[in-house]
Amino acid sequence: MYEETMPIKVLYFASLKELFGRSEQQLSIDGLSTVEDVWRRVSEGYDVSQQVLYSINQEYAQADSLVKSGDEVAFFPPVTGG
Amino acid sequence: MYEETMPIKVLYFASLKELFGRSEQQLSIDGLSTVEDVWRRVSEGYDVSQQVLYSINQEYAQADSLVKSGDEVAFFPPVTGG
Amino acid sequence: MIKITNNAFDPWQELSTFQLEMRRDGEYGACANFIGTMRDMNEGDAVNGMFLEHYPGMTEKHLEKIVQRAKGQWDLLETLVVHRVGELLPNDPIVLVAVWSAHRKDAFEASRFIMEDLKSKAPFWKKENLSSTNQRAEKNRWVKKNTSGY
Amino acid sequence: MIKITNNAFDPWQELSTFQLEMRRDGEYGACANFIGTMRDMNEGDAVNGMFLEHYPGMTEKHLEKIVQRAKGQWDLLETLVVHRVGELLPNDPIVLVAVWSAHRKDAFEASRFIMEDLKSKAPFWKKENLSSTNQRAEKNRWVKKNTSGY
Repeated sequence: MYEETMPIKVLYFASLKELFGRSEQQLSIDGLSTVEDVWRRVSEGYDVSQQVLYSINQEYAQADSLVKSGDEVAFFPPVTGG
Repeated sequence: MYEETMPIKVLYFASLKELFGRSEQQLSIDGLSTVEDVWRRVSEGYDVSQQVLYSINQEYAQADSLVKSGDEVAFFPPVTGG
Repeated sequence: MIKITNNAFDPWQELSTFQLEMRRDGEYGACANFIGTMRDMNEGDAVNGMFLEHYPGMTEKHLEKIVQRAKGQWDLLETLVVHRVGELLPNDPIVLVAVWSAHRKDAFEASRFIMEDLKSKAPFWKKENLSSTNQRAEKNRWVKKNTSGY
Repeated sequence: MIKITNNAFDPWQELSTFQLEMRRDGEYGACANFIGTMRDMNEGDAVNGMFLEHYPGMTEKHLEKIVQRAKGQWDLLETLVVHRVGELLPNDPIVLVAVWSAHRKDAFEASRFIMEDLKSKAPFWKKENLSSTNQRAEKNRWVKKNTSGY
């Protein structure tokens, strides 16, 4: 069985940045991870009651999108610009 | 039988002003006249192939709207502002 | 405010001045506006200039009526309509319609409504002066009809 | 052109400058634009100020994508999107979306399309600083969700 460690960069914005007390974090994920797997891991132990949006490499991603080595993953609340 | 002479003011705009060679004219109409009656009278002998719009006292009018003494009647082609 | 003017106008200057003078600071969240400008081509012909005629009295009344209808239909704070008449050159602004409201839906919908009503019903008429390079009999022509904006 | 700026901007100045520099004189017959401005009230509360956060990189890319989609759907000559970030005060312009086209239908529809997509998808977040006169626990609150503009 082949296993590798994949470094990714995780970003948080707005209320999630405040909730986690950081805007950025380096993570290593193993094997096949979806963006939702990453979210479950980083949010474990936090009470996140609001809707969370995902992006991979600055494009919106679905919960089941796969994350690969070197990706920039971001988590943020619904957008409120304009 | 009661008859009276009713003075009205008639205005022409754009291509109709050019066709008739004038922008304004005083007319006397008798009895019950619709704006279309007035139009038939002033345009008699002219070849008007285009659509003509009517107004009475600066409000759009239907062909069968009645004209009364002192009214300002206007005839003009479809509008092309903006 | 409704303005019919014989003079060239700068839409951005009109908007800037009107917005300052309307004294609605902090109230409006949305301003939607439209500027119609004279092009140098129409229906495939080069255009040198244009004469814009109107019906003094009826034009202002009609525009006032359009604006009142828009105010009845949407929640608007202020409206500004400026329309040029007389002799125009290519690139001259012809019309400006601007609407201020608390929320964007009202401004978007009302500005388009006012503009479409103006184009289809306000008594203005355009006569184009075609370029001498056109091989045509008529050098001046009345624009026949405005196209629908929907 | 797409601009994200930390500095207060004057929408009329931006429009005036861009329109001169785009060098489309005689080509455009229509310019539809929208300006979103910070109000001093929101959801019944007086607002003193606002912080606007964005996702540098993704925000620009997303706006670029919206504009390209609009250009595929309508016949557009030029587009300008300016969005403010950082600390804002009431009456500060937040966003400007402007579209130039030959005919008005394209400008009206594309400007609204770009604005609605921006409001619902472009990664920006607002945090309001409520007035001290509000009897509430939280003096700062993230705006939860934009309302639909349709």
